[in-house]
Amino acid sequence: MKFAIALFAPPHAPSSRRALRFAEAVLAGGHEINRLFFYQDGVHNASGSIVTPQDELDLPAQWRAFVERHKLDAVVCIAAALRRGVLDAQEAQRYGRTAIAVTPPWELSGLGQLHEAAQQADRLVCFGGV
Amino acid sequence: MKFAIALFAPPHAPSSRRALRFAEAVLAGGHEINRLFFYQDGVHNASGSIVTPQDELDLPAQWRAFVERHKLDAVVCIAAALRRGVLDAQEAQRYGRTAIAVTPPWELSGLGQLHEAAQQADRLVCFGGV
Amino acid sequence: MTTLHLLSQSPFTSPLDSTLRPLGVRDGLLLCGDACHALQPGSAPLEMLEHLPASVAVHALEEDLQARNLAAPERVQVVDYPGFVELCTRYDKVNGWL
Amino acid sequence: MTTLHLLSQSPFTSPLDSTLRPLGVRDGLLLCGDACHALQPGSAPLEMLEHLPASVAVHALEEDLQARNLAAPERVQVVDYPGFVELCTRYDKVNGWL
Amino acid sequence: MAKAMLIVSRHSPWSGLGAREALDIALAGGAFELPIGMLFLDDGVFQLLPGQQPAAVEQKDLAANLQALPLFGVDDLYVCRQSLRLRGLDGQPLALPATPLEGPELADLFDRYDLVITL
Amino acid sequence: MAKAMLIVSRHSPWSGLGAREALDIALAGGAFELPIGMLFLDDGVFQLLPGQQPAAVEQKDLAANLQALPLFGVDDLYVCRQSLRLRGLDGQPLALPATPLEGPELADLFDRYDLVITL
Repeated sequence: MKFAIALFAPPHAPSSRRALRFAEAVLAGGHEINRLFFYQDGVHNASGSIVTPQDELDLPAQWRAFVERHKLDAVVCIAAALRRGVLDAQEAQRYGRTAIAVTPPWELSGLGQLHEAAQQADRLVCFGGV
Repeated sequence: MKFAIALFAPPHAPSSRRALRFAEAVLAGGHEINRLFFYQDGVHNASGSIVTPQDELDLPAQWRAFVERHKLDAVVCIAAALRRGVLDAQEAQRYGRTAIAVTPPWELSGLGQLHEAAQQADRLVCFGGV
Repeated sequence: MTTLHLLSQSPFTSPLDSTLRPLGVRDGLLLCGDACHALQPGSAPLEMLEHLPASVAVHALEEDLQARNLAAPERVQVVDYPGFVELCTRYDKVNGWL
Repeated sequence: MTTLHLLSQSPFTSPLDSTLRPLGVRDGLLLCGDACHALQPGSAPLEMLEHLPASVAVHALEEDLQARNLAAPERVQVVDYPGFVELCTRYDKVNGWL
Repeated sequence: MAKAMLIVSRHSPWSGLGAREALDIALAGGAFELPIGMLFLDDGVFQLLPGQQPAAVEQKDLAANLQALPLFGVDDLYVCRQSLRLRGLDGQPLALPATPLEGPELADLFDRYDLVITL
Repeated sequence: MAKAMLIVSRHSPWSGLGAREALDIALAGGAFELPIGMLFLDDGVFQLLPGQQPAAVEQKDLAANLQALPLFGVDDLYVCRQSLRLRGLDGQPLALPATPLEGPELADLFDRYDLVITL
């Protein structure tokens, strides 16, 4: 089956780790992930700026490794990311900010990408809250 | 009276604006603010990376203007800020990150600053939640 | 040491009872944000507030009532930000329920 | 179109009733995170779960039970992540209650 | 044929970005001419009240965006009647023509949609 | 004389950073030899349960930090009995010697402190 996975919670919420372990199990089970979509506070999972204490799980790093290893389509909602200060090079330049937190393979894009993924997948699974 | 004001919520939570309007009223009423302390998701209020839509209230910009105008002592909890990717130049360098979101007059420091402010103030007022 | 308790969460998502439990008879309450919805006539939270001892002063932040098109019942005193600051000086300490 | 409902909030801070209201008789429930505390013996949430129609399958995520030192009552099926994925394929859609 | 998505909006218009970010999903779906329904549940029902003055708390008017829903082809609006009742709002006029649903009707509503997002 | 601070911890150890960040305020206060009390309220009472296995969800052990409280001079630990009762936990053994308090005793507790922080 084809899964679209959406994440709405920040890295320190347990649902971020749950979404990642679920996504891993989807691929391990022989299924496909057509897109990851990070919305609301979930956009922080794509941030390269987060510094996790050494003895704790580094979710943004684990997400990045997962996306790179499996060459996944990984989209961060651009409107949600701007409001939360999670910018890529292009948006930082556009708005005159210096801090670049999002780099490829993450891509900033619009909510149309969430709908497209949901339409094309067999299942949409959203993670959020705690 | 001397007020210590702590903020635990992100800019998009109404309590951030409430804290700012309260702080303004404290000074307008002839009182003093001995320190602002941003903790938990409140650290995002000190971020220079947040891009607010033009027709909405830009809380991080308003906080900065307020702190600069009144030359306030404004502290961001360093541990909370690191976990949330809100770094100043020194921490960015220490952890090999490029994105600098916090610049003076904001200062990253420890929880001791919250206790010190609370001990020395006549009132500690904490804002958070929604 | 009296306490001014700030409430900002909706009483429908974050039930009032555990925040009212530690309330002392000389304490005060200030409703702001979605906590103002506790003043909705005919709702259970309003009934809880009306059962507080008469010695507990209940206040609400004016702008939050206006935004929500809510009216304050008789026992509730409406304050603006200067009034909010003044309330903080009147009680020995302030507790913000997040 | 059956639905698998994911619950992760504590039933004590985020009451269960509004999440159980839209539950259809052929729907399923997966408790994860703090929602697993609904399985605490002697609590009101467990009673609510036990009153669900027998046709509603109730599951709980194994790691969250382990972390909390909780046991699953008889009607609750314990799943790991592969089981979680399999559940998603078994229902027509998945609804995550945030 | 496009799948129909139900968006369940549970947040008050005053509690941060939740209500707006749920609405944005609906408007984006409408812009792509997808079949979208919206259910206002729990504190989400506060979004439907008339006479709000967001300017009093320096906030943008969410009501304007809500009014845009039909223009984007999002006509299927529902509200949980029990949520209204608990808030003392049952029978009050609403700013949008949302159909009030009781418990079993909510289950039927979920049943009719291919996709659900709850925010 | 230093003011005494009551820290009210309302979050489950599993719901994100709330429990840890409340505890960090207590430990920082203890390190500065300030008089600190902690009240576990609502889902905060879950922090006191024995037999937890945070490794099962790849989480650091909060219990270790809680055990450090007395070492930092934080001995005044309280738990809301009604919160325990609602969770079916009243009378269960706790991992820390926290004094259970009923409603009116909670008001007395607040009364005794100069400062309160609720997280």
